[in-house]
Amino acid sequence: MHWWLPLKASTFTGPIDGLFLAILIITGIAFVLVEVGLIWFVVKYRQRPGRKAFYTHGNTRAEVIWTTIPAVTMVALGLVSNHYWVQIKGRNSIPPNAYPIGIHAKQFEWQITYPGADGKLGTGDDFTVRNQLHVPVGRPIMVQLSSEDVIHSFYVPQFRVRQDVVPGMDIKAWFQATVPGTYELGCSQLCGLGHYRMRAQVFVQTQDDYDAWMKQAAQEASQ
Amino acid sequence: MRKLGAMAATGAVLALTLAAWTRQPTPPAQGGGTISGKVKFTGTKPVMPKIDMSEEPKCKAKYQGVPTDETVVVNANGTLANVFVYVKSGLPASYAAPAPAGPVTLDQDGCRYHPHVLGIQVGQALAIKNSDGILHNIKAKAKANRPFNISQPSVMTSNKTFDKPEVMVALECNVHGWMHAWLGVLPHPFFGVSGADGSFMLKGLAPGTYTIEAWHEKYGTQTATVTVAGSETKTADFSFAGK
Amino acid sequence: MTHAAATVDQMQPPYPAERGLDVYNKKLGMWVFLASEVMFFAALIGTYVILRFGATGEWARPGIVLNIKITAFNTFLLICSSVSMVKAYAAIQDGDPKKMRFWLLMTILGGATFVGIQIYEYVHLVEHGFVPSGVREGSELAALVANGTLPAATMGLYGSTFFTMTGFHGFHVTCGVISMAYLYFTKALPGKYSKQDYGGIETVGLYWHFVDLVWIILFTIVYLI
Amino acid sequence: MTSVAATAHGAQAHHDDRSFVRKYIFSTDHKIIGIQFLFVSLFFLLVGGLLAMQMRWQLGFPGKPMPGGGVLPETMAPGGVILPEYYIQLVTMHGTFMVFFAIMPLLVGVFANFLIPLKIGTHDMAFPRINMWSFWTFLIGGVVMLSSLFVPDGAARAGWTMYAPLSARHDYSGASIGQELWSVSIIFVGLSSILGSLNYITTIINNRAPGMTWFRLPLSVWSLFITAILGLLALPVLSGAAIMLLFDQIIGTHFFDPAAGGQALLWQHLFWFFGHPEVYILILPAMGMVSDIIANGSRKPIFGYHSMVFAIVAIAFLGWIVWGHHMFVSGMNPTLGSSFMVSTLVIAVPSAVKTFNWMGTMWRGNLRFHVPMLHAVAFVAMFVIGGLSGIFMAATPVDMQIHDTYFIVAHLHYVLFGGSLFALFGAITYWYPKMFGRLMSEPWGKVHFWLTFIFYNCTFFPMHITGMAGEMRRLYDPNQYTFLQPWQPMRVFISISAFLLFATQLIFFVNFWWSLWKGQKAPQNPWEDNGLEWSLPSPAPHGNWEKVPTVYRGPYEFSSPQVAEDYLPQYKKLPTDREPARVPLAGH
Repeated sequence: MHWWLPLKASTFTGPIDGLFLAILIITGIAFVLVEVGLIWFVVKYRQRPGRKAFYTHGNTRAEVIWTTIPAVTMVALGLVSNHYWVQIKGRNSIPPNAYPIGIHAKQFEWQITYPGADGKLGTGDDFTVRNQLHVPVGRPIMVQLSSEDVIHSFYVPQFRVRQDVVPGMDIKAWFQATVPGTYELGCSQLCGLGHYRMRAQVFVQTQDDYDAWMKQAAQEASQ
Repeated sequence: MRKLGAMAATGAVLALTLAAWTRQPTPPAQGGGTISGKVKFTGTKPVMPKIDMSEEPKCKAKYQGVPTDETVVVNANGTLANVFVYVKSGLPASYAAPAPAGPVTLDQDGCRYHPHVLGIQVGQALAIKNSDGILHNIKAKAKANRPFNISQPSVMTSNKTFDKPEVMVALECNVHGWMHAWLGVLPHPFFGVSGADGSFMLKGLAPGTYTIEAWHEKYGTQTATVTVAGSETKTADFSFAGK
Repeated sequence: MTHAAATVDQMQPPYPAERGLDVYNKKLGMWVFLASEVMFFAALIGTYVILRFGATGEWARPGIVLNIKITAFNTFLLICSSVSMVKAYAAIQDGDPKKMRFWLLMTILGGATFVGIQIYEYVHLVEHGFVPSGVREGSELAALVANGTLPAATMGLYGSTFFTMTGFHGFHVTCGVISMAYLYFTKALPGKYSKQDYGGIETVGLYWHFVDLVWIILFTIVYLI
Repeated sequence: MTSVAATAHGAQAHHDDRSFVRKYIFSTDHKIIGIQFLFVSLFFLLVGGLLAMQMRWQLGFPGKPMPGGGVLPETMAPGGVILPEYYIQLVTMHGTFMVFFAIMPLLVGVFANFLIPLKIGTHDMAFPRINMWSFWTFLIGGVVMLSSLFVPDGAARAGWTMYAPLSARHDYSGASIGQELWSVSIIFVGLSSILGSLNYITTIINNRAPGMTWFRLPLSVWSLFITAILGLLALPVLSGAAIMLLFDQIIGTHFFDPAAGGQALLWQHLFWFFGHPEVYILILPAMGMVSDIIANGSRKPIFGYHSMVFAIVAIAFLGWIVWGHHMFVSGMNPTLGSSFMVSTLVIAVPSAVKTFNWMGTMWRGNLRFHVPMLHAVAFVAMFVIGGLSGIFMAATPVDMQIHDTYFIVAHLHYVLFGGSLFALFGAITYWYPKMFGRLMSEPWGKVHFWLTFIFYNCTFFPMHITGMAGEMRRLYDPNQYTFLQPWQPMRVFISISAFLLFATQLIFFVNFWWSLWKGQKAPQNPWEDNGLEWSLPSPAPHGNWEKVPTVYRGPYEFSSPQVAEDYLPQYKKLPTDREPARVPLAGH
């Protein structure tokens, strides 16, 4: 059990985890302020006989302060978030050299199409494997997502990447894995009664291992 | 002749009722004519794709080699298995058969359906069994009947019945995309599926002229007309050509 | 006193209260209700706009499937019924219940005719093969789809949006006709409206003008563009 | 004229000779309608809770037969073991019942009806009969929704958000009639809400008592007014969407079916265009009532009344332009995501203002911890957690990781349970005497409060942690994923806490029923409050006042130096007060 965000295994983990931590600190301060304040008031100003409360309708300066501070913080947070958002999901965020992999989601499986030896999708040497996503490490991967039936969602927690797969739309997402290993790809959008079983293995391999695997898989697929 | 047929039919109905009443799962109308035959296969045998069951170790362990798809199963003697043969027309309009009491079992074992093609009577129970103990869902893409989509997360049996004749109802498991089965729902018991030797048999037919149809999931349908008199056995062979 | 209280109760709470608006409850309520109706039709029309302009294929040109002439007449009729509604309202404001009854009746007839023509149009369209799911197989329009006069890809959306939007408008017109007929027989005929009390006419009139306005928008975007 | 009509009304109040059916069943009295809403929606709250318990059983003890589950039919739970298709029905129906049939009617149906006329000083709603219809359409919707659990193939299976095309096509979901009944029921709920809203808005604008100016309205009325506007404008969009969904299911239209040219995201846009204002419908009235209770419990005027009002208005306004934050990873244009992120973050500001103002109200107060006050303080403490956790998912990059995980589940329950439900328990206890003439038991109320507070946090706080670890929502059995298997002990802990939480709620229900007959008789003003409703006997009579009171001041004049006691009702005339200028009646 890892009581934090999952293992960091892609280039997105830096900005996303950093932002998460930053928000946690900001909200943590607000949280402590409010909860400690509440407990303090509850104890200090509890009813005592013969005492009357302080009669006031407010204090404009205090209100201006506690309106401005959250407002400034939120706008700043928005700007910082947007900076990373554009890098991760923005229209032109996909690196031009990204390696394409086609992912077709259907109830309840992932059909993953590899570009074959030529590195391009839509050519004759493409082949499709069910529920197994192999990716080379350290290289931007562009997944082209399509759906057969309902909305699914492509989610690898260790990569911090999530993208809904919407029928009728061709959606591209990208990520770059940094740590070789085996992970799980899950569907995170309710897609029917087998939703919880819509799972695939993700294998992050070195380029050599990946190439070897692809050669073998392509051969098996062509049989 | 027609009168005779009607009488025979009435007799059959009576026998059927009796059989149902005594809860005999055996084919109801004993005696009568029989149509039997073989389904031959010509041409080149298509290569069926291999199924990668590595994500379901429980299923994979049930096979010695690598299991393949069951869309076309050609037997060793050059016949075609999994062909559904049934009486399409020729039964008197008044013909009615009560559903047998016993269920027809469809087993999910080793992430495959057993049998791959099966027939059932209207109103008869279909016992859908999960022997694998892993999640299967059973989606029946029925058109005339109520479609259903149920799941079985563990070893269990679910029962379903069909109200209307329908040839064929496609069954599939969406968790394991390769799992398909075909179900023929008929208002009478005169149907069969070609087995490991490619033969089928329709028993207990009253005298008359029948159109029988052979259905295969890939190669489509073929029909033949057979006239049966008395308790004779008539032969009707079919032949499907590989494409 | 009792009588006076009864008439006043129609429009006003029994006590003078500090008022936010110089509008009696019924009328204010209708305005508020119409705001909600605006959102309802906005959802339907918004859907139409998104589906039509977001569609990958071309959209069927209106003249092929729909009979624009008869609907143009229908539009004219509905506008006329709005005018007659104004006439009825003006008449009762002037304290002429007889004239008001006449114009109210004209409005009801106009609305009823509109619904009648719309039903005729629907029957006609369905006969030709235009249905909410698109084009019925084997129909006259299916042949037009087959020869490329109508775009096959978007006919389903065309049918969906057309019948939903015009159908719900027709439903609103029907409700309007029923409420006006109800007011006609329970209030106008027994002479319960007067120069001092015509809240019902004004309120139902508001609704009627709204329905009319929606139709003008629908006619423009569905039949003309 | 005034005096004569007043007598007429007085007669009605004292010699109430309406039949039982007119009085309690087909009543047009706003208080009876509010109480009808109360009984029905408390029932649905219990139903929603029961559904949640079954979900928690499956998550805590997957594949084990549920105690008492044997009564369920084979199609739901053979041998008491919940099936995946039943589980997603539970997910769907729990959300649907809680949002549309429990929280929303409890806040709006009950308290808008009961409080608005009493607090603004009028005899009834502007349109009592429409008000009655608002209740009956709601009840029809509820019965239809409940019945959908028992039709062949069971209830709807696409989550309470009903994402198309899973919801639009039966062959995708496996549900059939239940899916259609969901749409039908929602259309009824929409109608009910619209009828209610137009009544509340008209009543508040037009029927306020003399002297009840806009800025003398209690914050509960302000929030209910703004909520009514949100409901009025949001529900028709949902109704329109539900109608289109229903048409997709039964007459073969293709609005949401991409296989035939429709657009899947269209449903999400329509749903969330309704759905985000709906979120504020579910919290604003709670904020308003909590403001009333906190001022009362603190014996202090509310801190920054005007900024509280503006905060409500600001939240309601911003609520219309944030719906896209539910769709950051849906494939929506990422540039739109940026603008929705900014508007979403900005909406945290008015919420922060409200929180600080509540604290300001308690500051230097003389705090009385009656049961409603306990709930109100807990509301502030818990709403803060729910509000702050919302900032995580508002930041689009972080949302990539936590969207559709249990982090979201934790967030929404902190807002809806920790927020709305705590406020509701407080509000029900607070206005119970005015509804039924008796007080709810104070000791049992405190036991209920403390146990709820503890088990509630044990249930929902750990969900933040499993959500961070990546546990997705709506999974029948998360153990299918190896990285979620180590969290099973946590799921067991959450489930046990949830069972205890549910058991604790039974204390509330028993207290509620027991007090109806055996509770202590309530005095006219048990909480020593300033609102107009406390000028009436408990329970408030039919027609409310013989003559509506005149309002001389705002609703929060606690501990005013003008009087010896620490409260000064709005209707109490001091020698220095002048009669308010009467605006002449609107003429024709």
